[in-house]
Amino acid sequence: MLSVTGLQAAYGASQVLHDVELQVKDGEVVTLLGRNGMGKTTTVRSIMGLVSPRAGRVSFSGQEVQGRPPERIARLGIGLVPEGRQVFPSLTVRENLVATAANRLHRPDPWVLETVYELFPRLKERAGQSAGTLSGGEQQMLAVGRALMTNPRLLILDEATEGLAPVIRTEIWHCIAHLKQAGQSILLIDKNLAVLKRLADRHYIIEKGRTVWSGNAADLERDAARVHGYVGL
Amino acid sequence: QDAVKIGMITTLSGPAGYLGQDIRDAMQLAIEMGGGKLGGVPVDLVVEDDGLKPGKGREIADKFMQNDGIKLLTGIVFSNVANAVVPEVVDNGAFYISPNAAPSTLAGKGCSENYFVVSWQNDALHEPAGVAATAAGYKSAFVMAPNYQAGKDAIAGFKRTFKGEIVGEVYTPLGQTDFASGMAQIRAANPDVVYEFYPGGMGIAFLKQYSQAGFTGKIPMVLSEPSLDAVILKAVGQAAVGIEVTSHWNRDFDNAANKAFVAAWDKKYNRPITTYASQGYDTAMLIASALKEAGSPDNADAFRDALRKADFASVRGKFAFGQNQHPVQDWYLLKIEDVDGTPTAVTQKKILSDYGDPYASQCKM
Amino acid sequence: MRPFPLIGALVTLALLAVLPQMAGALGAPATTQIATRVLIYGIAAASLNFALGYGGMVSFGHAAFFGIGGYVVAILYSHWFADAPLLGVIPGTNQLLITLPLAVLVAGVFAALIGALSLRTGGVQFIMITLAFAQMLFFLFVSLKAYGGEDGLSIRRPNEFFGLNLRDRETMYYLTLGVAALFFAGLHRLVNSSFGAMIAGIRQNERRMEALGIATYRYKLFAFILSGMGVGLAGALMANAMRYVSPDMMHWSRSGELMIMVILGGTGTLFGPLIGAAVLLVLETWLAGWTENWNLGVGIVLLAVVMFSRGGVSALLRRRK
Amino acid sequence: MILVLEQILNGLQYGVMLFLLAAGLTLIFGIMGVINLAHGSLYMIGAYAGTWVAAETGSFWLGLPAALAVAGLAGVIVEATVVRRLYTRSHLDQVLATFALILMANEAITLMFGRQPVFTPLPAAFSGSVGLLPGLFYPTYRLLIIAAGLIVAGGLYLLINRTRVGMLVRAGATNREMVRALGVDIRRLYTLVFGLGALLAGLAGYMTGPISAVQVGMGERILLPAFVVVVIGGVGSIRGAFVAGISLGVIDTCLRAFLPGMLRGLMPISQADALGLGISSMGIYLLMAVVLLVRPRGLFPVTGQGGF
Amino acid sequence: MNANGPILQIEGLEKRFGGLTATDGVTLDLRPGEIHALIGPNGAGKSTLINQLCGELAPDAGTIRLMGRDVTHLPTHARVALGLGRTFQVTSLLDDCTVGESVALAVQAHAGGNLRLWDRAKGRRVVQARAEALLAGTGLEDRAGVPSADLSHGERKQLELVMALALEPALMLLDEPMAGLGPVESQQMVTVLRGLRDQTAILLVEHDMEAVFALADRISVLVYGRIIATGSVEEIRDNAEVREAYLGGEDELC
Ligand SMILES: Nc1ncnc2c1ncn2[C@@H]1O[C@H](COP(=O)(O)OP(=O)(O)OP(=O)(O)O)[C@@H](O)[C@H]1O
Ligand SMILES: Nc1ncnc2c1ncn2[C@@H]1O[C@H](COP(=O)(O)OP(=O)(O)OP(=O)(O)O)[C@@H](O)[C@H]1O
Ligand SMILES: [Mg+2]
Ligand SMILES: [Mg+2]
Repeated sequence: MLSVTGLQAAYGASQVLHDVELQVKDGEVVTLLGRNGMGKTTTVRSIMGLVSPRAGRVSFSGQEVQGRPPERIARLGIGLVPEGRQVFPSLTVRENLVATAANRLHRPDPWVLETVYELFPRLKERAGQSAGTLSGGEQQMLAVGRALMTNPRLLILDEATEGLAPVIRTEIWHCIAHLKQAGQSILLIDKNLAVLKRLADRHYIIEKGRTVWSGNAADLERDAARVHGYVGL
Repeated sequence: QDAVKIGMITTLSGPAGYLGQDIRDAMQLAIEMGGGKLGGVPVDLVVEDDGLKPGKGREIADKFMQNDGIKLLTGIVFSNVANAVVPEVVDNGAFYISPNAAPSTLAGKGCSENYFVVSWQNDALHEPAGVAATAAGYKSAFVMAPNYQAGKDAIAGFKRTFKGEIVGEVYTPLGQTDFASGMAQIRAANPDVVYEFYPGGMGIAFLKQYSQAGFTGKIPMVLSEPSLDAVILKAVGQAAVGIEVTSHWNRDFDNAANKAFVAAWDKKYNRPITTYASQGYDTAMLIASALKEAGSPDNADAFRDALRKADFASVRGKFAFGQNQHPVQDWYLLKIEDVDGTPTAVTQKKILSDYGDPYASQCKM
Repeated sequence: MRPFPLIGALVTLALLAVLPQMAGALGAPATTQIATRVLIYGIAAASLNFALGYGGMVSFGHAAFFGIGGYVVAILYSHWFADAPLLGVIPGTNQLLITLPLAVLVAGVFAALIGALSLRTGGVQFIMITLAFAQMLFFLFVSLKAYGGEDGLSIRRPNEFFGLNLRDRETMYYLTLGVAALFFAGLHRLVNSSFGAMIAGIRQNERRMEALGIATYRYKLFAFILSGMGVGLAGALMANAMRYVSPDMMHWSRSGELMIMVILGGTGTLFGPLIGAAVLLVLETWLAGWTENWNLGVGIVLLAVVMFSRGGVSALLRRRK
Repeated sequence: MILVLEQILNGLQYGVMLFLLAAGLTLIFGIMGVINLAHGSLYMIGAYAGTWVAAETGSFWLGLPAALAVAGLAGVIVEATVVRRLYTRSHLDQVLATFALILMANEAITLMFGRQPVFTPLPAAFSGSVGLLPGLFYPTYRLLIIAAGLIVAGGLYLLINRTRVGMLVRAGATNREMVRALGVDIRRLYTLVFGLGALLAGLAGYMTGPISAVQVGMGERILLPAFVVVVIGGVGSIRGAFVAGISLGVIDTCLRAFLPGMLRGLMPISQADALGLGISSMGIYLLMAVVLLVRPRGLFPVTGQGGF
Repeated sequence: MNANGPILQIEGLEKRFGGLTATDGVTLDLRPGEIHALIGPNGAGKSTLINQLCGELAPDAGTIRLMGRDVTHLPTHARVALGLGRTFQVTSLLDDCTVGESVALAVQAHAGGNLRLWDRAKGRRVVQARAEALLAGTGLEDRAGVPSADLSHGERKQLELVMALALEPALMLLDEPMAGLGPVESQQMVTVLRGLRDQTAILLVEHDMEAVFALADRISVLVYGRIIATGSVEEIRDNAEVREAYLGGEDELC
């Protein structure tokens, strides 16, 4: 469904991505691993069109999307939970959820306000509060809920569990497992390797802007030493 | 013979731009009528816009005098620009002839032998209105003006000569064009007559609102010329009928110079002819008379003497300079009448003769 | 903060030093006066830039200090001329060595008052409240009939300074050039000083600086006062160069003009505002001599500069190199 | 008493006018994060366009759609050609660019319509006064302005606070990129909003035509009071702009009308007049300073607003 | 001040937002050199508490004492002058400054002489040297010339900490310093914090339990604005209430 080849990107003069390869198939959960500053977020931003790639191909649902504006890429069915939450501070929780809600792919059982509230009861309690005053964790839940409300084919979570309490983190993992079961494709960035190992189908490791390793859980076990070198554990 | 350069600093941009435009166009008209010459001497009119900024006016004056060697300047519309420019001009030995602005600071102790005013002195502009209102037998007056120096001077001028009682005196913030609150006060005060000083766009707004408030035809007005010039009259239309205005010039003045001027203007420009234009034209004619005699402002003494004589046919009829080289002239009462469906200012009578200004005696030359 | 472009500055200074001669030779002696005005506005704009570009305080009221600087000179002159002490006690004077520092001082006092109140707000509100105070002063001076009101105050003879004749445009130019050179040298030291570093930090993130133990309000106020004083200095020079002051000097559009000069030249750069002042004034003069619709030309050029450069003219110049 | 009522009505009408302008400004300035000094120019453009059509056709009512359309269109063009490129730039760049637009608009109008002020005729049905109370006659046209302003206020409030468009606009104000990443074409949205703001300005411009002069520079004069309203109301808040516009209109009008009289009771007449005059001409600025000193972010601060 | 007395004493602190009590009668103290972890569910009021401690929020009731002095009503900078340092949950940096400049600025802020108008900030040797020393050995050492705005998320976190340390604080308030750090960086951070133990007391807000358990001398658990338990690592780990409210199952995904 998503296929990235030879992706290069830069901020101004400094090139950050040199050669990123990545594939997500329908219904798959794929992770993107790597240490701080290696370019994971930049990869996501390039896929979304928020950074325009210098070279390489990004195709989604059979269409080449590199160079398109972000809204058109998103409309093809990518839902983003960005790094650092980025909720809309001046909108209320409820407004954050409904403002961009859509069911463009005409899912039979779409995510709607109620189902998101069910997933995160805390958001329901805070429905009328402006998002800027939410606690860090509440904002994170909101960002996930907001992305779900666009009913995407591919959900991208960039450090979605950062700053969440262990209980909630567990909940989110459960939720992701649940989504996976429902056939949702997911691209995950997280540092919690132990969980990812169990949850994801395949993994990619980025080192200094290059995809340097990829494989499934079994490969991960086998190459433990190398992986350790790349991500540290 | 080289053309004599005349430097014109005037206001062309912004809301007041039409004043400068009329002065300039009238001067240009006069030059054209003389075939590119004034008093038989070829002239070259150089015009620049001061944007109603004193600093800008000064800059243009410097450029005119030093880069272009211009010895004769004119054109300024507003007092504050004149205050910044005139001293510099005369201190450099050049001439300045004002077609409009004439602040008191330059009329009395600050007068100068190279500074001439063709229009009027600021204070003298408004005193005739008071005279006219008194003569018409009004006992109580309501006065209104924008809150700045010229506005206060106008009110002071009116009050000096009005013998009745002032039942209301309102100043509005400069540039404000909504006078509803003043209208309410007029209604409450119920005066015999209203005097206001709102030139340009403000005047249009005032008179329109005056009529919307239902005062037209009920409470008479006596105004001085700037508050109801030809442009305002055209914009306001019927709402101005019945208003009395005091002025030193009107379109219908019956003298040869004026007839020629009006005809030429109407032929050339497709817009009403204002007092500002008449002043611009007279300025050109004054310059013509001096050039004819002295040939060039370079012959400073001869040129100055010729100017003082004011030996030209003014569109106002009679024209002479007083001690401080400001005009000593006649003032008339005009009335807006409906002439074949077009509101027109019609001259009624002369109300003041050989009227000068109070600063002349302070001027030592 | 780039290193002081010392060589460039010296070359420019040398060129400026012979400007009157060149202007005379080229048959455009009025250039000297334009240059004087450019330098004065340059001082004012650079001073505003200290608050705006370096300190992040977008003041829309700095014309007030410009006007105050000018009025200090004019009022002292008028009392000296009339030989009537101000308020019956303070004697007037026409000595530049007294009027200039006094103008700076009085501007500083006003900046302290306005700043102390305005700095309680931030952002857009700060812009508007500084505008509000400046407008109040504007209206105050418009209504001060004793000092000419709207029509302003003429200074028939400029201030005296070591027997120099400041009426002479070249003398005035060199005086201004001298003051400007000292001013810019001082400003350069200031922005690179410890205080300058704190101000730059506060501009970027006030909350962070507060967490570093900096009483940001006090620092901002101090910077605002210094900035106001510089503009006051420019106003005092302008009063001498123009021999005239009026409330027009403190009209909001003058504040806007100073701001335009800063942005046009490049915010947060040492000489940007001077360049901005030069570009704007020369452009206006040139276009106005050329067409009466000069404002259209100015508009087009300004728009082009913003659209096609980031960081104003000085950024364009730098890119060229 | 009648006088007081009449002055309050006057204040209301002035306030409504301020609101119409401030509403567009606050939308553009607060919500989209753009300082649009050229808003006054859109006001002027609306006034000229409407007046011209009204003069050509002789009908006030035909001038109205023309004013709205031309101002709105001008807004859309300005957004698409200039402002769009400034969203990511500093506010100072926006100031410079929109200042340039003012110069250009004024000169263009001068070239097209000349320097003489022009004037919009009153619609015949609204040219008189109506008696509201015994002894209180009030110009019908001014009542029309008040009504139009109130209707626009209500509509805007609903649009911004109750619709998804409103939410998106507000969301985009704080994080354009994120709105786009969620699949919304915010650029089109912003163009529309800018056009809407311009249209309101055009409406205000045309409506003032019959009671004051339509002339070059009319925009700058009203720009400052409109900004004052925006700031007092709280940047980005339509409700704030409404409350601030109306209160400012009423307070300003009443101050000017009654303050000198009241002061005369307390001190010698000449002093009272001077003081009253001084205070009333500084009126709106004084008010703004006081409001901001007490509430530094205005009456209805929009939470989470990034600030300057 | 008693040398062994608590460095921070909070008593009966309360903060309400409308109907919500975000801080509800919190009483807490910190001893010199201690690392005191504050944990609790999202929205429990941890950041709110920190913000009150550093002076950005005014509490509705209660007192805060720093080294025995009542600082409840002092502004932030005054508390910093008394020895308080902090990091922000959402990083808050000087975006135009490079990493090196940022640290130098922090050092200078602490060193004083900030009102000097006539010196050269860059020429202050002591300041520059100390800034370099602070950066040495951190992951940012070779990033000194990079503008803060261009740092990755994890790097920003690290810079926050270095800037706070430049103040040589006696008490540090750290709001989620590990968030966004990778495993390696987290490990490094733990080591760094452990190394600080002798220099400063730390109030640590963190959701990374591994780090908390590795570092904390004592742990307080905040739920709905109220402290429900305080104790050693073992006591908290075994506290049933805490497990239910916060920790959840031992393993994150079963
Ligand atoms: N806006 C920017 N401008 C310039 N450089 C940037 C920018 N954002 C990130 N970088 C640089 O790009 C590199 C990759 O950053 P990126 O955010 O993609 O890393 P990451 O793998 O997501 O790291 P982390 O785990 O810390 O979030 C880093 O070196 C960072 O400094
Ligand atoms: N200004 C405010 N107005 C209204 N409610 C607020 C405000 N600030 C915080 N809150 C609420 O107070 C509660 C505590 O927030 P706080 O940020 O302190 O939580 P936290 O413990 O730091 O959570 P996290 O671990 O998720 O960061 C939250 O429910 C939040 O929504
Ligand atoms: Mg990242
Ligand atoms: Mg928190």
